[in-house]
Amino acid sequence: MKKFVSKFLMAVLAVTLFAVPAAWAENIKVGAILAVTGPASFLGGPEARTLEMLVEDVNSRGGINGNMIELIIKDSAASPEKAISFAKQLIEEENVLAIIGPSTSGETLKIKNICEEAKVPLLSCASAELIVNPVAAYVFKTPQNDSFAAKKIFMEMNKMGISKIAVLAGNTGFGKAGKEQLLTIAPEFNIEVVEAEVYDKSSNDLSAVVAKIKANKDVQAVVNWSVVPAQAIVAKNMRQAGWDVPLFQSHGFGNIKYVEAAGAAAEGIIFPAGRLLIADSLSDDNPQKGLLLEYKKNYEDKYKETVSTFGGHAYDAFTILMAAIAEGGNDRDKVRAALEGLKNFAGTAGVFNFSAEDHNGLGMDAFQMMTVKDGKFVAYTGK
Amino acid sequence: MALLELKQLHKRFGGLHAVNDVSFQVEPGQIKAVIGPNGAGKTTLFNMISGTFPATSGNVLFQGRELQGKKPFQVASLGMARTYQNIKMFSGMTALENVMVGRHVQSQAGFLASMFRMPWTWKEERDIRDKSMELLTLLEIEEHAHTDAASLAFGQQRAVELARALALEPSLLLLDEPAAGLNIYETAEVGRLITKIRDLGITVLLVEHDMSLVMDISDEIVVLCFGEKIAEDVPTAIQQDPEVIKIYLGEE
Amino acid sequence: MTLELSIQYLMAGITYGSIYAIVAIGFNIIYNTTGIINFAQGEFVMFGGMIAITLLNFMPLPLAIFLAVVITMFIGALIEICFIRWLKSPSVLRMIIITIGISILSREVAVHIWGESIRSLPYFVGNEITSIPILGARISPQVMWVVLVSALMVVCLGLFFKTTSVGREMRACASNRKAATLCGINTRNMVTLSFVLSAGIGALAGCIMSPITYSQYDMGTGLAIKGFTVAILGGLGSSGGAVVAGLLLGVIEAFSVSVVPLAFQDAISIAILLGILFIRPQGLFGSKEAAGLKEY
Amino acid sequence: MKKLLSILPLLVVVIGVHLLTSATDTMYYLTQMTMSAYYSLLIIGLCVLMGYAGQISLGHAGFFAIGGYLSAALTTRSLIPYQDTLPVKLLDSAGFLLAGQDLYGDSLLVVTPWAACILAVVTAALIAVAIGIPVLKLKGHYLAMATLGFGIIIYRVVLASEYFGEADGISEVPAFVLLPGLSVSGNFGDRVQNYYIAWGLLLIGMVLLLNLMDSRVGRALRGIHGSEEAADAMGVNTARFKLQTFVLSAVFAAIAGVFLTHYNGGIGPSEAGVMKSVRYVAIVAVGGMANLWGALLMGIVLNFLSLRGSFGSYDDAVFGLILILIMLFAPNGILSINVRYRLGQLLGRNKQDREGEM
Repeated sequence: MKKFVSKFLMAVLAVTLFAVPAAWAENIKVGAILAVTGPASFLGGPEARTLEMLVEDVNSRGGINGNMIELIIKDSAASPEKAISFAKQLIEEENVLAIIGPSTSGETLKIKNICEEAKVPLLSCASAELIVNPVAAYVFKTPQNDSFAAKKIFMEMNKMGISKIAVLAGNTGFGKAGKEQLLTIAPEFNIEVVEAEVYDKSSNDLSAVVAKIKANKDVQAVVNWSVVPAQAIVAKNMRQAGWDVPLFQSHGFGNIKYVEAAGAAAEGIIFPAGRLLIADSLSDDNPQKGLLLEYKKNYEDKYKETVSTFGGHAYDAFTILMAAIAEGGNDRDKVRAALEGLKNFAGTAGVFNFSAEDHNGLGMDAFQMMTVKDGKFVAYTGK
Repeated sequence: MALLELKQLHKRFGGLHAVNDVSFQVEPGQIKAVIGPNGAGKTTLFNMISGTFPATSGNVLFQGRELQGKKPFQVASLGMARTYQNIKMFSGMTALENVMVGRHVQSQAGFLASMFRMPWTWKEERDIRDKSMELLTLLEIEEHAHTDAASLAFGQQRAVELARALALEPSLLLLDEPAAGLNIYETAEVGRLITKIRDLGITVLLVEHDMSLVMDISDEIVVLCFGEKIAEDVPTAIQQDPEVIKIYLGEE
Repeated sequence: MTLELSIQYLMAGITYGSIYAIVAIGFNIIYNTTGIINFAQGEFVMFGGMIAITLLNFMPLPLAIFLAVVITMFIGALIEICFIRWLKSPSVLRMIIITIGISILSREVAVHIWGESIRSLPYFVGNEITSIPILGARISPQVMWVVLVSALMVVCLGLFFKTTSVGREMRACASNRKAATLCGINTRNMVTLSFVLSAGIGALAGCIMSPITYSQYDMGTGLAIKGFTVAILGGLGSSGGAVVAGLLLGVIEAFSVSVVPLAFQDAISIAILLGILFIRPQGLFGSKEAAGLKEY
Repeated sequence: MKKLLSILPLLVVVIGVHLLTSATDTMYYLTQMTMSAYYSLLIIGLCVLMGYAGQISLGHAGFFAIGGYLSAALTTRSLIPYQDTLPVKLLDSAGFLLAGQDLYGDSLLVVTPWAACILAVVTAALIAVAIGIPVLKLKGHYLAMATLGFGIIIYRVVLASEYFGEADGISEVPAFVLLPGLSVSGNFGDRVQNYYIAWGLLLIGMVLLLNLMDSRVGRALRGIHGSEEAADAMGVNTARFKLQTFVLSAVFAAIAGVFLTHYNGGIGPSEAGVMKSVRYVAIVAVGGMANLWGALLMGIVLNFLSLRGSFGSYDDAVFGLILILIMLFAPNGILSINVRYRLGQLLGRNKQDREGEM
């Protein structure tokens, strides 16, 4: 009997001990819709892992202003219909403060209106400019604008004296948006797109299409705009065909696995990307350097895989949201206002400066031209 | 005019002449039987008449109309019904429903009319049900009307199949070995049924193995051997025919 | 079109074509002994590649490939024994759905073991940029490996089925299962064997193609669809048909790039295949009877 | 009439779910119930094709996509550049066009949702006829491959066409005003009416199909499934009936596509994917093939769970497992598991009287 009483008392004590802090602080629910599985899992996977790591980290440090963050990740498998269902679920059922994701443009565009109607801030990890142009009050995105990447590439081409190019793109939302930007912006830089092809996201050999564009003797350089693994195949097939025109890639190349996959063929690829990939070699006064190194170290220690810019988009979305929560608390409208007012916020993709007109907040300087040397990303410094 | 007329009907499978220039006629109101040893080409003959597969050459005239090139469902809608040696029940349907399918050509309701239950289909549906029930009663299996057809006894399935064929209101009924697998009592019963059907004014052409049945009920008999017609006559004459005896009893 | 370009297209076509043909032959082996289409065939290819890549950390390439093939064969046997063997006369649709289920599960198992990222075996000879010039076109040596190993596989399978007693017993099963049982052949073991065999050739294909196409947990579905298409086009059960149809599909795909945008490649090639199927419903080399026999 | 009565309990359940969720403040469940209802509409149509007419189709997501994509494109893509072409003029004179504004405030000329819906469904039906005539001559695996091929072609076309938005699909699809005050849209305020629109449509579909099955046509179809040769000999034009059923199921799929697209406010290529088609076929099989109620039940349950993300990243794995388990242990579908019989067996009684039913 005595034993029972003492056990009972200990149980009561334990419950009260745990319950008290919970009663003081309020949990803040944040939703995330990510393509953890399915055809865009190479985006959603690192994104989900990044978020899990960050939430753990924030909560272990006592949360934001004493409020614990409760993260609910929904795996949409890159299907818009699931994303729609999950968005409604998160908003109404879970009553989340904000939603991070989705991973792809198609999904984001589908739930844009839902978040707008429900007045729930959405921080997309997809890059299409349509997401923030026209600006919707509650919709933000963290990846850099495709048009800036395209301009960076074209500026580099102008320097190199290239005027006729071929464009290859993967058939994903990322590829589609990039191809459109390339085609629209090219004339501004006096560049002519003489060949344009779209390949399947699960292509496993592109030697035929490479042969086709190679046969066009006008082509002076190739731009491959894609986020899928198949982009490594383009590099290989070009080099195997003995074709050594410059190959430009998009910021979707920012994953060392693609370099490994392309092996020797990756050498010399030129592409714009956020500075995460070359964090080590940044100068110490760079505002991004500290967080980049920290993210890279934490992620690589925890998951035993190399960090990619994709996970970085989720990192930015999360840290930006946390900053806004620190200011606005658990209130959707205040958080939204705080997001819009965020200035000089260093993230993995660049330094964000949001405003009422700009819900991406990144400028051209977010990109750095890079290249691959000895299987590693290094800053590109011209020939 | 003959109800059914076969003219030089011929079927070749590769090098095998399964049916070799067979000609005969079936008069209205007759029970006519086709007999012959295994592999004589009886079922092949049936399949050509009912349109299951085309003849290599020759013609089939039904009520004066050319059947060559017509599909089975077209032949059926002209008023020719058939049964199978290995009963082909519609599994998963009750006996009554099986017979109701037989009313297909006698009714009209299409997809839309059926889906929306147009008022005019109500009467049609009732008629189909009543007529089918009548037939089951005629064949004395009405108590099994609502049983899954595939679970009925063999003899009962035969009766359902027969009722289904009759539901078509055919002018010619083709029966492929109606007594196959039945004992002598059931066989006699089938014989009685066939005569009953003839008395309803339906011409019957049957293929059969069972000699006693054929001799009992047929008005005329055609004998096939290795695809060729070797005799055609009334039963009593066939019984006397030396060539037929030779085939069936072997040479003495 | 220049000769150089034509050869480049042709070689690209032959590369895809050989892979399709091998997957289709995997389908055929199982189809012949069981009458079912194993939609998990693509997963055998995936397992082959993935396992070899993992093993490569511990042993030299040839041994890794050999072991990967053996392990995948074991997986094939396991699948047959767990899911197929004890079913009594299952309907074709039931089997199709079970194999689709197996395919989905295998993919899920793979993603939890290996993650979603792409991996690949190293090039057997040279590296990513090595190429051999052929009449002005340039071909990766790995392409030669794919084509040669595929051809070798077809020849070996032919010999296996024609000359060995096990092979002959499997063919007996294929032509008439009941009769084979009556002749004392253990048809159940033959079915298991057919799974083992097709898992093995799938895995080998997965290894030789890995340097070119990479290996990823979800590569199986696409391959299964292409392989199935090719098996049907060639006429189910006909290995010769599979080879011809596979090469045909590969070459059509490669050359179609020159006339239609690449994005429409699959739509065009499949439309052509459907067109052929409408004219010859039994496939290029299938018999009419076989096409009608197996119904749902 | 009897069949109409059999649908009544379902109607009670539908209303009950609404009342229950509203009483427990869990109305958000209605969102996924609505979406599942549309998918189930496709599934019961496919059930008739597969279970009753015995024809497999691995391309039904294609018809769903034709409905959804055409309706979405027609109601969002501006026709102003083609204003002077004959078809647009015809549409205009028929009163099928609507002026509006796009995201950026530019003026827009689009087709009204009603007209778009009709155009989309009619197109799906015509494509079904054109595809069905050659395809339905094939049998078994050959038929499976041909329908699969059709599905792939549709998927590739929507993924490669700028008109259909390539990988992004089509967003900003407007609400479909059925009647004044009654519209198909995903707005939070319209949730209850959309729940009833979806389930109303599904109930109507169910009644129509149950009617069909218990009619001259239905018996002929079941006959074809039982023995095609015998049905043929009974005067059933098997080829025509198969084709008509194919078209019917395509129309069901297209209608589901149109409505769900307006409800979701958009559609993406994943709706046209091969895995979707496979999923539909599998759900029909799990429901018991020739069992409309089984198909309906599994359609609702599996889609509901999947759309709610109940299994997280294991969605596909759980689905695969369900497929295998049901096909291994209850090949005649989930409803064939005779619960009372099994219970009786466990309790060791009424063994005799139930044996016959199995």
